[in-house]
Amino acid sequence: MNFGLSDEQVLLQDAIRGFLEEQTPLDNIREFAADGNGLQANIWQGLIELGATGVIIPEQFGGSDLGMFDATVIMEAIGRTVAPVPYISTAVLAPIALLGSGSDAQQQDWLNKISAGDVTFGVGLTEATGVRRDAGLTLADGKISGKALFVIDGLKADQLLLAVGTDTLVMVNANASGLTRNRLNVSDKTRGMAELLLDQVDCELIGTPGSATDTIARMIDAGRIGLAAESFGAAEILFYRARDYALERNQFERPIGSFQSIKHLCAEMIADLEPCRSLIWYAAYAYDELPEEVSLMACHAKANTQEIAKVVARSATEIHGGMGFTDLMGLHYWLKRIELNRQLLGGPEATREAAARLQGLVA
Amino acid sequence: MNFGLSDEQVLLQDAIRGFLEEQTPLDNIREFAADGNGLQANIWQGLIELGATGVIIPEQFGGSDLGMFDATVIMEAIGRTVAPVPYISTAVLAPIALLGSGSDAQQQDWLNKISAGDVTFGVGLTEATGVRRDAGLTLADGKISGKALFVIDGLKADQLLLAVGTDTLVMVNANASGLTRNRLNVSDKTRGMAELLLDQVDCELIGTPGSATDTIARMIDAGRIGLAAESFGAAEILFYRARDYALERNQFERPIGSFQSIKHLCAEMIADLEPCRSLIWYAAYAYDELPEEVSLMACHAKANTQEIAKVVARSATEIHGGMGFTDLMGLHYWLKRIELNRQLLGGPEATREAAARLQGLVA
Amino acid sequence: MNLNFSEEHENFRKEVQAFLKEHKATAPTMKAVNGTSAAPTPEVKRWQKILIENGYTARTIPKEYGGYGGETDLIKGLIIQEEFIAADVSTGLTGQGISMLVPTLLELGTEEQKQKWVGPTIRGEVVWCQGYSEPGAGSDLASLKTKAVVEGDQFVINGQKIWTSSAHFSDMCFILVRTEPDAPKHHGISYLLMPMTTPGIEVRPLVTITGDAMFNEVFLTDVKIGTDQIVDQRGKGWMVANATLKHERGMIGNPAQTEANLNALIKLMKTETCDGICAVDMPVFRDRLMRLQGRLLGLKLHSLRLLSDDLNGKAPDHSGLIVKYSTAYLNHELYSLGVDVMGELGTLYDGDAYQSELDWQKMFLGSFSSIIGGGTAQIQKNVISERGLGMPREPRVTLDSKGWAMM
Amino acid sequence: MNLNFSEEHENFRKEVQAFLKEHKATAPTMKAVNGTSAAPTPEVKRWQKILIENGYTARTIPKEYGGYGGETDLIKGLIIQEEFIAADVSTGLTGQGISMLVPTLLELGTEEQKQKWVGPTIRGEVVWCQGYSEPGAGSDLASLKTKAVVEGDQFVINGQKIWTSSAHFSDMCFILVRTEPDAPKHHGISYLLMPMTTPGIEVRPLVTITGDAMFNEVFLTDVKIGTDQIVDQRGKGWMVANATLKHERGMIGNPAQTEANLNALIKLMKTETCDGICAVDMPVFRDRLMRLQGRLLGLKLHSLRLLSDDLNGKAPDHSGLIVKYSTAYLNHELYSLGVDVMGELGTLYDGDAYQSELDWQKMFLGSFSSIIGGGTAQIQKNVISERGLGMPREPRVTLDSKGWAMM
Repeated sequence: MNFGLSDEQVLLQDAIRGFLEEQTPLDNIREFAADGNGLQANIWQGLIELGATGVIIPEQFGGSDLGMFDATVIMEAIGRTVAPVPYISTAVLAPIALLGSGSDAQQQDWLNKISAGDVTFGVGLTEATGVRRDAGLTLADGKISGKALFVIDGLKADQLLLAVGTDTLVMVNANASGLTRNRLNVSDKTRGMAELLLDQVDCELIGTPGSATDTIARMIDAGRIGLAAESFGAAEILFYRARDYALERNQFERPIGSFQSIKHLCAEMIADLEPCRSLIWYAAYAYDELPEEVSLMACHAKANTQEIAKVVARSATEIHGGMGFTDLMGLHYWLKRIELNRQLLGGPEATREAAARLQGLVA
Repeated sequence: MNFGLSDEQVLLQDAIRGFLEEQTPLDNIREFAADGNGLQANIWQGLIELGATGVIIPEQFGGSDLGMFDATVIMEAIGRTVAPVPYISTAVLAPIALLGSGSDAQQQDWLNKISAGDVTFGVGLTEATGVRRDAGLTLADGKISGKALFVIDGLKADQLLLAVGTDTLVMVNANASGLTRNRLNVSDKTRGMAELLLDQVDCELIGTPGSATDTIARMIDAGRIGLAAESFGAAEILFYRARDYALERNQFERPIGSFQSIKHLCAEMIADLEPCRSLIWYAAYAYDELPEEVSLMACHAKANTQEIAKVVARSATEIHGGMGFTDLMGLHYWLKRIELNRQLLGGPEATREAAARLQGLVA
Repeated sequence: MNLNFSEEHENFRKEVQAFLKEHKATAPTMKAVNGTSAAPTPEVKRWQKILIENGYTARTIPKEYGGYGGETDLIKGLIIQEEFIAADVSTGLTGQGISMLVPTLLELGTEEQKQKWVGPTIRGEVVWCQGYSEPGAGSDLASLKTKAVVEGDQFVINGQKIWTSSAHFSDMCFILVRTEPDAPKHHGISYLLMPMTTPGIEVRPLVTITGDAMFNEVFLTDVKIGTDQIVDQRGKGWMVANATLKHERGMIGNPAQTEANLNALIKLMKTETCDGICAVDMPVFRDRLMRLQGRLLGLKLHSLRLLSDDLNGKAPDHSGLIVKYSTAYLNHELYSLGVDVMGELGTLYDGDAYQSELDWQKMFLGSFSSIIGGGTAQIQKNVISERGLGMPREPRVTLDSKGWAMM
Repeated sequence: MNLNFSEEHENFRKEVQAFLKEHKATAPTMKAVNGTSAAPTPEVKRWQKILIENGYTARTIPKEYGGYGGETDLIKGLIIQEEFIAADVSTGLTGQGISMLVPTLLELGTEEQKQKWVGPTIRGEVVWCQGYSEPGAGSDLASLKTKAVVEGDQFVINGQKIWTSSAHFSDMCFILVRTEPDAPKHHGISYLLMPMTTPGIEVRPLVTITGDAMFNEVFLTDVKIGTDQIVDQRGKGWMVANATLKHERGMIGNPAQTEANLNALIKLMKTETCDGICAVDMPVFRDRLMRLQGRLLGLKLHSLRLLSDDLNGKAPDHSGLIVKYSTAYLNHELYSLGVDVMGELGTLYDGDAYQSELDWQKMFLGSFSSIIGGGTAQIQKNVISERGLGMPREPRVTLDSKGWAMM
């Protein structure tokens, strides 16, 4: 029995973390945020070269067929570095969509491109996890119209995968006629979120209309696990930065980390945070091995991690004192990533309610 | 302007607190709890002699016609000493019922008796604030049948005031034929809570059937304010006992109150608790002077105070270490009073929902 | 309990209402007056002058120094606040010069200093910034290292300040510097008045979590000012600054503002939907809202009690010390709920088309500054427990590398 | 990630299941085995003997001392726990003698002590209580004052112990006493084995918040025991006790029990109503339930990871130190929710007719003992931050009357 990473997964983790850390000194993150596109070509290219885009894609389509657990290891590393890459959308959600509902030709075509790093995807699932304002899509005569809000990584993606209602998936080319793509000004500027306005836009169906309910549910499960992993990675970095700062920073002739208030705050943070690691790992493992458990675990992994990561981010900021909320320290990039992830694919209240529903506790 | 007690109210507070403190050394409280009736004759008699039972009763019925604010001062003192007296039921809820819906004869008869201390009341309002299990009363042909649960101070009371549904009030004599009165084994043994089983019991209507909706609402408002005041008094005692203990108790060659963890816990407790005083005072003042504000204030005073008092009670227990949950220290009598009050006339969730409803926020 | 005002005060309220009715139309906006990004415009200065003349700001500052010269009357102060907020009209400038320097000078300045600075400051003609915190001196402000050496009749100042809001458009800075390096740390500090135009001052904006530069860093290299530009004596600056900090405390924690935010939140929750369901119709959000309302009401009424206690001459206790701490977290949670009920839309800010009327994301991010600024929660809790509850001071110890106390 | 068991372990599981199938009917109830109010009955001792013979308890204790003599196998231990819990059958006695004294003797006792005490203790023939805490020595256990003076070949013990659960029916007590009053406090303590029948011992029940006397005070007046009744040497008792405390840590925080409680809570919420509405249909309660479930799952899987790390020889870090702290509060909140969903009925306890299947009020009240016992939250957080996170130790300072450190 081994609850945790295999030796190979440790190597993968080291490789991905090492590469991303090298690419993301604070000055670079500042540049990425100023750019605001959520897609840094050199980092993305590096991940492709490390094989990261193919981990859940079968070998026949150029992937390494490892599984969601490996993808989760990668997403945690992305959270640790707030790396601006469309990983969750392109390398996790799109392959799940294609493997779940795509035709043989679509799988052949797009999965190979994803493995090879020849395409990026934006994914719009808010139709299935919570419709806001006047968002909503309609499909008629093979054309799609309406508005898609909060398309993840959609700002610069080549292809856009969209849920129509909760049962239909379509793919739209980013250059399609009738498509307007607008930047959404989220406070986390390391992810390119988009609003899409569609007026009779050509689209490609992924599966037949009405047939993608299960696939969309799988995408939501995987997305929740991935967002939780990202937020966990970000929160863990914030925690250790705060602990380290507390040991370095002197006030009143002693390190502030020697004050019991700071020590105990750190103890509370790690006591809450550490179990999230196991919960996320298990949820990812369940995705790969225990399909009957995954949805519940994904809900709890996301809700629990997001609640805790939010408090950890606040506490880490507080331990840094005033410096904590300056751009000089840059903690806010991690905090904002956590805040954005909190809301994507269902906030904590919504995911807890989904967890209750899965257990038959909602009348 | 004076937000607080008048000079006369300070005198009243001193007199009631002084008397109750004298009567309730810990050894006495242990005896009262072993007895478990919630009515200690000598304490009750002392309160009567201090005029406490008549504070909201007009002078024409032997009262002093002071108001709810004064009654709240008394209930806070009762909470500070966990005194086993049927004050809230006899001196607050029963007069409100009689003044609101009683006939002239009923007012003349019972209010004079209450002022003079010649009668005690138990009050059952759970019909109007939340029906549990098979509780429920029916009124037919002037006889009352069914089950009343959680009749406050009902165990030893002479008269029982019961809400039938949310719009009718009846009074039953404790010795009436067909009435069975059972002790409810609540963990707070300083209050005599009763279950009543009624089989065709003679009753006296307070007002006509269906006419007491407003009166019952006023009783609930007053009850919530009074319970909040009691819990505030209990929590304030627990807080100061914990602070004082922390200054006395040495571990590691220093008072535990010099450790930042204990200091900060005390700071958090008082920061949360202190505003409750003003909220309760204002709610009581609103009862007397601002009828359009009272219900909302009563809900918030109870919900907010009960949530905070619960945490204060837990923290005070923790600061005392193991001794905190022994009968040697006796903190648990105050904690249990807080826990019981939390549930009476609507727990925090229910009272917050009631607050929302009052503002038109519930669809 | 008596929450009624006297006839004098009710009359005063009518006066204020009449004033507002007459002048509301010509008053500058709240944002124009209280924005922190530029010096007061002529229009704002004109408004400030009217307010002083009518005693609605600088009310208790003596006439001889340019104020209204009224007596201290907390109730009138309250009435002014209430009526101006109700009318959505600004009660005038609130910068650090007016709120902190002026009371300090009135208490400890020379007659010449009062004459020179009070009037122009309250009229908005001279804008001040505060030079207290340093990168290495935050919670432990007395450990500040910026030093001033006397050369002839000048102080020569070298060092760095941080969190200097409004430094980029201030005329003057009241600054703490170390003038007696050999004295114990609290006794080696002086309080100086430094023109921001003095050569050697470099102001760099300090970008924060909100993306805005509300604060600055100020670098000081051989900055020379006259030795007469000192308040009180050399080495007494810590005492002078504490007089100033005392004045600052009243500035923080405004329940009226929090109440306005709560009302905005209720409005938001009545309109914002998810899957067609209004936020206010989601019981879990509604319960969070009611929790916040309960806490707000507690703090609001607590503040009213504090005012009443002050009026009635009650000795202050812990009650006043809890307000900043509690208010900061309450606001933070209130903004968090605003973001949560908007879901993904709640992460949008700074003019995005999908925002609601208020920028909840930016208010949420900005609230870190209130939680930490003016003393972290840890410092606040020390103050509450030590000064308010009579618990022991934090021991001053030196630790070795393993964290053991060196005795 | 590999959560599968080896074939050997899957076979072992089948063995356990077969054992349980055969013996379940004759096993004593959980309460009979693990109740803390009386010494083991003959029936319980019979069951304990069967369990030892089959290696389901005392598994790794050498045969020569009366144990099963198996090798350490955490997975088999886990399988035993899982299967016995699933079958609702007790895994045997768990008193402080078995969980704390026996491992300590095996590590530090003489051959004679092991021969004399281990076998009878694990068979339930000798029941032990723990004599550590004193009224003045709780968090700071090393400040204990109960003293033992050597007179001839006897220790003469005087003092008082507290929190001595099972003292009223124990045969023996392992007790910490101060034997070297002039040594530094951690170096003056000895660990003795004291028969509870010795003259001079008075046991008084200590009533707690639940109304039960789960604990005792033990008063010791001129209690005389042989000088050979010592484990390890004089003055080494602190080290011996820490070896024991190390064994205690594994006892606290059982996610399987918490999970059983959560399942009971779900069942309760499906049946308990207010105004005819089920608790589970009240969204605010449901949300609280789901929060607790999320935290429980985290802790449960965290515990599984700890087991796996232990199996795979990973060096322990902070991860193991958080379990007691987190579990205690989680249980407390879980019981609180149980009380809240029952409303007024939730305040009833101890056999009241309106209670639900479980006594939520009593579990809630009893949970204070888990929060505080074995180290308050403050002590736990010190341990997590110091040992787990490498943060500085609490400085040892002496304060004067104003709370200033005496340096």
